[in-house]
Amino acid sequence: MLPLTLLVKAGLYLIMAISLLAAVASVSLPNIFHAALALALALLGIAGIYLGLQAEFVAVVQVLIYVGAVITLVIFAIMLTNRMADRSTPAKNSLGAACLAVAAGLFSILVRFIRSTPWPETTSAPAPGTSEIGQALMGPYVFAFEVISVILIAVLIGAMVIAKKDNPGEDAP
Amino acid sequence: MSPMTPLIPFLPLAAFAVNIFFGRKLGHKAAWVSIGASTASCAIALPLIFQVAGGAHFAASARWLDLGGRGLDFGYLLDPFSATLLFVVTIVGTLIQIYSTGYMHEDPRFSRFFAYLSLFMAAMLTLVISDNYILFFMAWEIMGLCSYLLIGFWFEKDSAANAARKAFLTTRVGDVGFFLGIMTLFVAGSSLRFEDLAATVKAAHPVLPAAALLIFCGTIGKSAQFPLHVWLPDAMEGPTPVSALIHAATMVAAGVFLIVRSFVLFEAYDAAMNMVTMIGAITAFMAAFIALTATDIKKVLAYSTISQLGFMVTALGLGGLSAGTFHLMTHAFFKALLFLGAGSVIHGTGTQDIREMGGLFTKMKHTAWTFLIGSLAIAGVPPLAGFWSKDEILLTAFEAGNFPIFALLCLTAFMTSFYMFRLVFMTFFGKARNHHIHAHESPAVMTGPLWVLAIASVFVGLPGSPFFNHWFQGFLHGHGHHAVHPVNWIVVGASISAGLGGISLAAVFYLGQGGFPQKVASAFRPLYTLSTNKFWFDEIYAKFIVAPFNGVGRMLFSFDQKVIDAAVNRTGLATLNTSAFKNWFDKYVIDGFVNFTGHFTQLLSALLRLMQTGFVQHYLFLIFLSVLALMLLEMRL
Amino acid sequence: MIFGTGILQGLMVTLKNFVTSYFKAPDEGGIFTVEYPEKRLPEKERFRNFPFLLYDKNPENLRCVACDICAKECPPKCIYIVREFDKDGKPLKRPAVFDIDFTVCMNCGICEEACPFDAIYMDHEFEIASADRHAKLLYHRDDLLKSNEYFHKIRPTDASAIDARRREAEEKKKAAEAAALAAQKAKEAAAAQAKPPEPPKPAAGA
Amino acid sequence: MIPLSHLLIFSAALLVIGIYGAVVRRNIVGILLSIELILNAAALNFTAFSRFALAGDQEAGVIFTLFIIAMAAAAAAVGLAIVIALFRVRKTIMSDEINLLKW
Amino acid sequence: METLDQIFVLSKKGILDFLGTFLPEWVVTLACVAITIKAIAVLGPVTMMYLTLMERKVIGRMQNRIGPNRVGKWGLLQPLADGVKMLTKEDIVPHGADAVSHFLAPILIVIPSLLAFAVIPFGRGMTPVDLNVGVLFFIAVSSTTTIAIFMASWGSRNKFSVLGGMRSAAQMISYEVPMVLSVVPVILIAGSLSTNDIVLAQAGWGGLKWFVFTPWGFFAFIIFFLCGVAECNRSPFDLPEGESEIVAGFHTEYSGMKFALFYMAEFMNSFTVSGLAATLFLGGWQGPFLPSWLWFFLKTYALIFVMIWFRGTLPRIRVDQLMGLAWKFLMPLTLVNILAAGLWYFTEGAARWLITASILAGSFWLLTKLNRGYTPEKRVYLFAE
Repeated sequence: MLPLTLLVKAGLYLIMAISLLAAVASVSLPNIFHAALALALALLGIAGIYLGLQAEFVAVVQVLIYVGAVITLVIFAIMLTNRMADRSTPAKNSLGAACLAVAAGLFSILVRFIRSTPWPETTSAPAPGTSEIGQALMGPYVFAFEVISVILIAVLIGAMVIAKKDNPGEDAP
Repeated sequence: MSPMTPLIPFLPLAAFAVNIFFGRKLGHKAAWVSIGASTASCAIALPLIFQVAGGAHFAASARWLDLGGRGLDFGYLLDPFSATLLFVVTIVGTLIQIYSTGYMHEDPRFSRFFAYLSLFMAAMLTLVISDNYILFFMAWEIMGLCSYLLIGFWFEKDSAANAARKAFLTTRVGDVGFFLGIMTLFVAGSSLRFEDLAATVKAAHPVLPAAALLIFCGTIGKSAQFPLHVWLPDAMEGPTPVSALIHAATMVAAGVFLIVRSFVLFEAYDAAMNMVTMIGAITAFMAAFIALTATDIKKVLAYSTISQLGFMVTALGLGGLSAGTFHLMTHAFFKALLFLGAGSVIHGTGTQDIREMGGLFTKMKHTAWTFLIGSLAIAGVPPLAGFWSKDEILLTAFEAGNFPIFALLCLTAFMTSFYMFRLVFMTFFGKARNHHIHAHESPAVMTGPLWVLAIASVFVGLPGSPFFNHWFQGFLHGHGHHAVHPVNWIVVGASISAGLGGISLAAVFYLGQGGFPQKVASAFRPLYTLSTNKFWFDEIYAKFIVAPFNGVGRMLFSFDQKVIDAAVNRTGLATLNTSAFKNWFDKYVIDGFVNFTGHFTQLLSALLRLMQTGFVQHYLFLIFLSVLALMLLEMRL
Repeated sequence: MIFGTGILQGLMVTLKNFVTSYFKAPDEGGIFTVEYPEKRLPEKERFRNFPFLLYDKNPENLRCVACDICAKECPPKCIYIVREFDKDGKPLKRPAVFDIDFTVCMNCGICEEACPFDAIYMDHEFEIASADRHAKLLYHRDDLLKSNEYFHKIRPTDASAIDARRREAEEKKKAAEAAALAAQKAKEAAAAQAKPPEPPKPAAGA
Repeated sequence: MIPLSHLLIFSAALLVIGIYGAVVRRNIVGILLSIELILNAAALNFTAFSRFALAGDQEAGVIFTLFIIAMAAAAAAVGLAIVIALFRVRKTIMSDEINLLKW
Repeated sequence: METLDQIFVLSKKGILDFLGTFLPEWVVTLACVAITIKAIAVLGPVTMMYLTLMERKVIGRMQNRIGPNRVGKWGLLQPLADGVKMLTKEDIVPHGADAVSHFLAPILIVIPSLLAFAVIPFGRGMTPVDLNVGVLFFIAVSSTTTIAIFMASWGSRNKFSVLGGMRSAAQMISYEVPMVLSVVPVILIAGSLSTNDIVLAQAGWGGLKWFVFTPWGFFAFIIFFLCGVAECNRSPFDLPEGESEIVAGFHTEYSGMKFALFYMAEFMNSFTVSGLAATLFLGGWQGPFLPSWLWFFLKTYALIFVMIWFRGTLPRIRVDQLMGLAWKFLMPLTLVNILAAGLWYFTEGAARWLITASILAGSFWLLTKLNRGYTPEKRVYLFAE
């Protein structure tokens, strides 16, 4: 079975590479629409990695929520706010180089830390299936679950109010 | 105790108030208001006078002011002296007010004239019935004010205004002396009441003679005696009824009345008595001498008043209290008559210069006749009042054994009758010298009072004459203890000869054709010029008193200007400079420092401000930068 | 009624229609589509397509006499007629050239009505599509000729009515000719008798 | 299975790219995208750790990832609502043009 | 019967054993995977082709006309003809269009629909990939189509297509919610997310155990099916391609093979949705006599027939009605349905039926009352009379 696991590992690394590329693309593409799509690809990649970690439920939820809802929302926003023919404006502002340096510095430090600490090599017992997650969600984490639902409702209403068309008082300057 | 007495002065005062405030509205009716008031007070006074004549004696006083331990009481005193004067003042005052309704008819300030007259009447009556020196002095001052107002009634004319001021100032000089006298009396004796005067004199305080003399200064000022007489001739600038009322009958008499009231004080000290006599004699002779050459009708009468007052003062100085008062009463009547007659002549002819008049006898019958009676009275022709009172004075002089004074008085009497008849002959007899004048008789309202006064000056002398065996003198001295002395024919003869002599000389001079006046004038040229120039008193005073006084004033003014103002200005300047410096210091040094701190913080904040660029991403970048820095720091440690 | 029952009724209608379409005869609600090339619908008689020229018995004696009325009347002007001349230039009552441009013709049938000689009628044939628009669809005289029998076949009622009318006219004409002939003879006879009438009078005054 | 360190490096890389994107991008929607990326990087770590954790309940990491995903969705929703409102008012969503809030 | 039923499974095993004889182990597993993929890759397009034909025939029949019968015996070769036509058609890319998204859109729309096949149990033991999160996987995959639609509409730089794209995205999102919630009662009762277990849960009694015969199951089935139809942008909910309004919605600018892909995706979606509906509510491949996969296909095609039937009869509904139906009618109904399923789970016998039926009927009646038809107030014409 060795080749299969090798295949899977190669696949995972491939997926990682792809999602990194997609991430870089989503950050650097001038056209915001393509950036969103690149992000979608990156997120799918991450979902793939979740699958790699045998966390199917999370992967599927990731796909469902992120790619299904959040990216759709982003694209909606892009469509509402972006002038279709608008290509001219530069995508990046003046902080390019400096930020790159900072980012690289940060990355190198993180990598040093990661490299230096001894991480457990093997994955632990069988991955938690959906039922275990459901049990835990309804068990010890039920309070967090309720809070999250309240927050989501609040966000739902808040977003609608903010984005509503005729907001009294807030007209063009 | 008659409660009505205070009303006597109060009614004219009320009239004064009414006239002053409602004068414009009343217009000519103002006259009736003041005449009504004076007749009312006269009606009140007459029964009281009769009671006093019957021996009654009214006095009442009320505490007015508390001065430390000693209080000041005001009240009224009705004794024979005040009764006589009350009698004179009320009657003469009312007649003159009736007369002036005619005289002042066209004057625009008609109501104000009568207001001043009423005020004067009120003051005179208060003086007459007052029982102490302070109230007396207050009335005295108000009279001074009224004389100023009335003399300067036509204040448009500069001469009237100057005359009013001159009158007021000269009388003020006298008043100062009078006031000092009152004060010394107050020092000497605690009470200022006339009745207590005898007690204070008895206490013989060393300062009393000085007090007497000082009080006599008041008389000199007010009754226009020798040194301070210059204001009376100029006072003729006022309307003639004023001169009649104030400068003939009443106000000038006040000075004499003062001596009468404080006779006890004067009697006690011979020096005072001699002083009084001397001043009186000199005034009488000097005034008469000037009157000889006076050409203005009112000036002649003014000088005659001065000389008659001199007569009264001399009488008082010689101890003739009753003689002085008797002459005061009689003189008030015929002098008022003469002045009103003169006023009627002026009213009729329009001029005051007797050289332009003449031959008015036929044109102004009533005035002429009354004027003649008045002249006869003053000259001392026997049946008339003048003779009796002057005779009394000569008698006292004779009995006092002071012959030089007696001779001087007789000469003055002679001169009086001379210049009076000179006046009469030049105005009424002979030919009209100025044909422009169309003299016309004055209306009835003026000639009426003239005739009343004429009659009075005929009969007022009788009570003091031997026929009534000197009832008036007895009345004054309170009957009983007064000795009736026999008629002294020498004095009578001297006085009659003086009077008739003067008349006949005047007739010779002015009725005859001899041109005698001019001859005598040229013969006695120096005397003549002396007389016409009124002894140059005005010039002397102007030179020796007014000028130096002004000089001193100017000197003081310049001193004030140069020294004091200079000092003040210099201090002002000094403070200005010091504040300028302080301002500079404050602005540049202290503010400088404050501004510096402000400026410095602004500079500093300008630097820090750069951080707040407003770009969200700059802040984000800053966060990550700091994270990186922290991590680096962490690693280093 | 409950929400949605309206929709169910609608659905039932279509379902019934779907099912019945297999069983019902075409006109009672079944499928009535005629699959055209294989099965055709009988043509209606008064259907008219492009015109055709009529000839009796053989193509030579066509009824058209090239009188050009139909060309004038044709609104889109798609008819072009040239008269035929015999050898020595004498015009004949036959069109040499009779072209109809089918791309222009709007088969309005005005030429049929205008033609006094019953020469031109509207045809039923519609399958004339061709690849070449210009050449193929410009029909010449010979292409247009069709026999009377064909006319009878496609438009029986009209054709018989027209033939009856023509036969009547024929007989009437024959009778007329006969009469004319008789009249002609009578007149010659009459003329022969009354030869010598007087000469014509001179012209009347101006 | 791939070693945990590789996963962590991968998520670190994602984080750094996200940071770079958030700071550098001019379009606000772009910034929101980068923020999504950062959140995902963190979520990935959680599952990774939960899978390689030797002891403790396995589900904690996974559940936390779910919560992060939920929160990220909420944040994105509000962020985009604001962006839309901003665009309606300012007609631009370039972050450097919205700089009123300065000294 | 057994062999007939398992014919496919056995054939596959036969092939694998054959390969196994000479190939290494891991190659065999790969082959197994490859075979399944091959099956799906074939099944997908073929179903799509014959669904197009079926649709045109059925709608024809409903409108009293025959439908395509020229190509092949009863028009059977028509799909091939369409296919050929699609291939030959010129493939136009609008000027200034976003080439990347224009090109990627059709691909990205087909992939999810193909992925959806992985989870559907075609027969006993014939579920291509038996994930234990099967249903959730299906829903996740169907939600990703939104992005493809956005790419298609945005990529073709055409106002109509953007409008269509926006509308379809909105429709899909708003119908995804009730669809997901309507599946929850099934999972609640079946106790597992994997499609196979759900089908097994409905076994017994010759079909009476199907969930559709339970009150909540019936409502859930109707809601799921309606949402499924909306999800595929079909029939009454085909607003995005509303020919009358916005030409052809987001695939206006597509022609040729790209357009064919869109069509394929749509039909495959409808197939998978009907398949899932069948598995979840109609007992999947459970059936008395016929082989399991036949039952499955029968049920699925029945549902597809219903979909076409909808297309034949119902008019296109307005956008606000579309949204209103989703948010104001289906959503609350599914929530009540979950409540009812919960109650069903905890109660027994007659009480179970009574409670759930009454709750659901009551809520249905109440919702219809609340959702009175929205009659827009009379339009006020500013300038016209």
